[in-house]
Amino acid sequence: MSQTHPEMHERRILHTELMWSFGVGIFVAASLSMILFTAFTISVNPPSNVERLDPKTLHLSGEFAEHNLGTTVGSDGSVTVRAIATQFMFLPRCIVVPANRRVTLRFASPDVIHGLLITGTNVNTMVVPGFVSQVHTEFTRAGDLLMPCHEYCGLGHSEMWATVQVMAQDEFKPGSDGRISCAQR
Amino acid sequence: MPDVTPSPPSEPHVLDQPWRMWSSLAVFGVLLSGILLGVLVIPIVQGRSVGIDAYTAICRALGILPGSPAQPQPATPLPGMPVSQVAWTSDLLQILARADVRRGHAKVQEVCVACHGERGDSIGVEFPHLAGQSGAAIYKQLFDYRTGSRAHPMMTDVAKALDEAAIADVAAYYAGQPQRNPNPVTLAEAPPSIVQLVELGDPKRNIAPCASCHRAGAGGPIETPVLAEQRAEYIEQQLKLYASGERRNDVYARMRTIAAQLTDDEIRGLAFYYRAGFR
Amino acid sequence: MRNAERLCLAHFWVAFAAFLFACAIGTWQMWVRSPLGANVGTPGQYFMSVTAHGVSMAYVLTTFFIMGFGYFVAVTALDRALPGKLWAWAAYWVALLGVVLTVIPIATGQASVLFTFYPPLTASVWFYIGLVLVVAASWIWCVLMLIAMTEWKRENPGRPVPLAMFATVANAVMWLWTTVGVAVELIFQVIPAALGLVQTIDVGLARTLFSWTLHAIVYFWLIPAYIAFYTMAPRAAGGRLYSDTMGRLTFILFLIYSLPVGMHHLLMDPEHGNATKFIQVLLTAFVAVPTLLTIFTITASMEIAGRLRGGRGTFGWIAALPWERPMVLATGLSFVMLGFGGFGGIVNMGYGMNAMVHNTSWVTAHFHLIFGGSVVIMYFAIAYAIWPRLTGREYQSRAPLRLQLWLWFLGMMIMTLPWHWLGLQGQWRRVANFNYADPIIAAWGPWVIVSFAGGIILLASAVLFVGNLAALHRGPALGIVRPLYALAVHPPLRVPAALNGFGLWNVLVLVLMIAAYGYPIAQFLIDPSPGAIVHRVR
Amino acid sequence: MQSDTSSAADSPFDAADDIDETALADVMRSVPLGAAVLAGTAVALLVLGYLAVYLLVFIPRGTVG
Repeated sequence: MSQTHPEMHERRILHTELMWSFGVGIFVAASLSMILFTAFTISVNPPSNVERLDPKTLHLSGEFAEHNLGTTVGSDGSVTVRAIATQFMFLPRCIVVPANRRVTLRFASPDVIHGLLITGTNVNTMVVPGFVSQVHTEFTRAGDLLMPCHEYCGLGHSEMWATVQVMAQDEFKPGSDGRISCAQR
Repeated sequence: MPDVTPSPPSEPHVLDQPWRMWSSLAVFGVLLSGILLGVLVIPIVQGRSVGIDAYTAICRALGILPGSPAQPQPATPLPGMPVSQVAWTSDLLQILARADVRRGHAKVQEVCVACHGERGDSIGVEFPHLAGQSGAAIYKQLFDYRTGSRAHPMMTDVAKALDEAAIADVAAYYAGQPQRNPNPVTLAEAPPSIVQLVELGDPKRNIAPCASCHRAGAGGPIETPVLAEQRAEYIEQQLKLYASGERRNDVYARMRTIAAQLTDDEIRGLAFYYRAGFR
Repeated sequence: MRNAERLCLAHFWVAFAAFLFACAIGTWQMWVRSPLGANVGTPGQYFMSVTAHGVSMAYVLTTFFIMGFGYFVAVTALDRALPGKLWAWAAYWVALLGVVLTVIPIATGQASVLFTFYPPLTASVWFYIGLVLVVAASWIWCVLMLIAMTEWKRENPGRPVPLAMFATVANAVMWLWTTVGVAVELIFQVIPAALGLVQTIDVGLARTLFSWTLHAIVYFWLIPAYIAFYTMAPRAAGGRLYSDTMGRLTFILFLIYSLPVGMHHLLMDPEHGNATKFIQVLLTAFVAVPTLLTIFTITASMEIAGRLRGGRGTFGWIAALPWERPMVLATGLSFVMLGFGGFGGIVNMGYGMNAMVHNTSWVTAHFHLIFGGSVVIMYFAIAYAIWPRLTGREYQSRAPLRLQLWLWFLGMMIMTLPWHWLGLQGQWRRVANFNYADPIIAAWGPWVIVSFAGGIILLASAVLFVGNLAALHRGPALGIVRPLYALAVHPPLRVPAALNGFGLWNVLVLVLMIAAYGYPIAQFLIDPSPGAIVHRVR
Repeated sequence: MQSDTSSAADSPFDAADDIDETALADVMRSVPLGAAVLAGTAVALLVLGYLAVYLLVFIPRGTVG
């Protein structure tokens, strides 16, 4: 082989590759440790709530019957939003939520796969028929946000969106039955 | 030119031993740390910060129990009256698929022919055409009349007199009838704003294109009726009933939401568009 | 080339025809969703176009290019005739039939379910049967690659398999592993639904099975680009491959870590808990390792070439590289796009951070940069490098080739960089027409037009690419044939069996798949989730 | 068709190139430094970018889970 003894070369190459692999290890550790750090300290998870619900009888009389939809404030002050993602609209079309307060949003689909995100927030989930999708979040700023369906659900997918009204604490006044709907603007 | 003759290889398995050992160790190590963190450490740590015990947190993380390992689960509200009792299940769709058209034809002659006609061309302006209508659509409306989800001075009693099999047979019979298929008025006659509403919908008002559900094979909801060649007066009347909320047997208020946002001339334009037989 | 030229050319021309068609409709889509094309085209046309763009780019361009390139490597790297050439032609015609069967339903609007089929939306059964035929044909290709390598190893006991062939067989083994997911989903769930044998479909299981294929398929597309990085770029730049061992290790790491990670496409799905999602996110972090090894090893190889050509100082070698050669230019541009696309990828896989970008234009930017950018530009470079061997003709001038590569790079950057910004704003995917009256969406309008401009440049580049190849068929006769594959600084004399075959690695993949996908799939077999009514698209 | 093997002695894979060994040997003395610096800065930028987006864009958008 080459005049200078090859062993020196070959081992040196593997040595540099090993050093580089060590650097790659730091890269992997950095990305994973940030994930673990926020998972431990502020419980950052992807929204995962494995709760099965038959999409075919969703509209009959359970949690997601038509009159149960919308924002309700429980006796313990917990805010829960229930909405349906169906072919080509969300029901309710306008969802009202309080700012700077823990909110639980629950979605279900009676027909095909949908998905949703609320612009500018970390609310993002798929809505799969057969399951209830649940997202816990806190809205940091008041204002109107857009909640489009971001998963292809048929020819009307582009027109499927809802509005989210984030109300300041003082405006957010639920009725006697704990229910509240969007302010007409 | 260095000759690259292969020198005699040392026994391969000796050379291979470290590779086999180290790679398996590395892969299992990575896998084990993933399982340990994902299944045990993260759920327990997250659960403790919110007062969820370790067992529940782990079950929630594995998907055995509903809920997030890091958040309390909300209470479910009380049940109530549905807007329609029809639930499309595979055995219901089997019933519709295997409905007996001959029995349906007999029942039609006995009950429906007076208003809807033998082949589904209705005799009066206030009765809808049923020729070539989707079987599922007819089934759902008859079922809703029977359960009172939809009310009509005559249809409620007619539907109550039919049992479920008869409803399926009648639906299958009319679905099999060919539509009158007059030559559709050319698109030029339909005002462009109406054609756009049918083809593109109106993203501003959150209105999906009519065709995205009502065109055959669009993949929309199962009970979507065929509108082509329907009576204009009937379409107009039903859209107005939806808009006022008087008719409310559309599951999840799909039509009530859309109809409430249509202007009167849009409703009239759509009615004439579909009467002309456009798909 | 032991008369395998027609076989390779046949595959490449189908691949690049589908590519050109898909580029054209991709640009049309960019126009229709921009403010310039508001209210142009109906949703039916738009989603038909999105399905055709996806199927052409993801299933036709890739599968045909990879099969053709595999045959080329098997013949030239092993320097022996292709075993079972009749089988290869049979596979070609089966795959072509599959493409025709898939395209007809798409063109007649009976398959607007996009290339990732969203059950319970169900297309015409021919759409799925066509895709199954394409996959079945690619299985024949995998077997031929395995046979070629085993026969060569029997004829050359103890000698290391040439790196190009080793990588091609790694790709074939990975492809056999990963197509199990989509094959099971199509054959047992979607095709029965399309035939009307069943009225409901278990959507949770369908999405999990598809995710099994969804990640390794993108590495199936990516490996030919890496074969070019490792075995062609160093030679083209006038240098040597820095380390052959690292090359083998990279392709083994791809085989191991691209399979048990598919569920990072389901991070926002309600059918799996956090535990299985975290396990697959941790394994996904390791799928970045081979790419990071590659950028070092190939940059080092380029440094060797640059210094041999007189480059001085820490970065002097960069300027000294022969950038006028297409393979070298493509490698450089590909690495730049790999950097941006890779950044998009590590944000996607950030466990909870996926909630910020899932199904937004950020994801579209990621896979256009990685696949559409760094992989497809290497497809161009590979085509330019081997076309003279296939046609026996030489380029008159390499300027149009370089222009085409630059146009593709610029077009891709202009199209995808705005998408990152729009993705963070919440611009969601697959929208036929945006409601530009909404203030939030109106702010996106100008950026969508910028992306559209990028799309036009890409279309121009695609047309120029096919033109360059067609022109070469009439070029002057080929003079001397320069060797194609790179030599390593230390050509491996003997290599441990682990780095010369896939027995050990298949065992490790089996263990990883059971650990990563065992429970997620078993939960649906033990207790199926409530079925969703099939919605047929006709 | 043009035979691909320029010389019969070895397969095309090991076809020699016109790099002379001594030039290669002294180039190899300083080779991976440039690559390590270039690739190293690229990876460092990636990691810093990832951490920046995680902390400055993702976290302020509110909790998720």
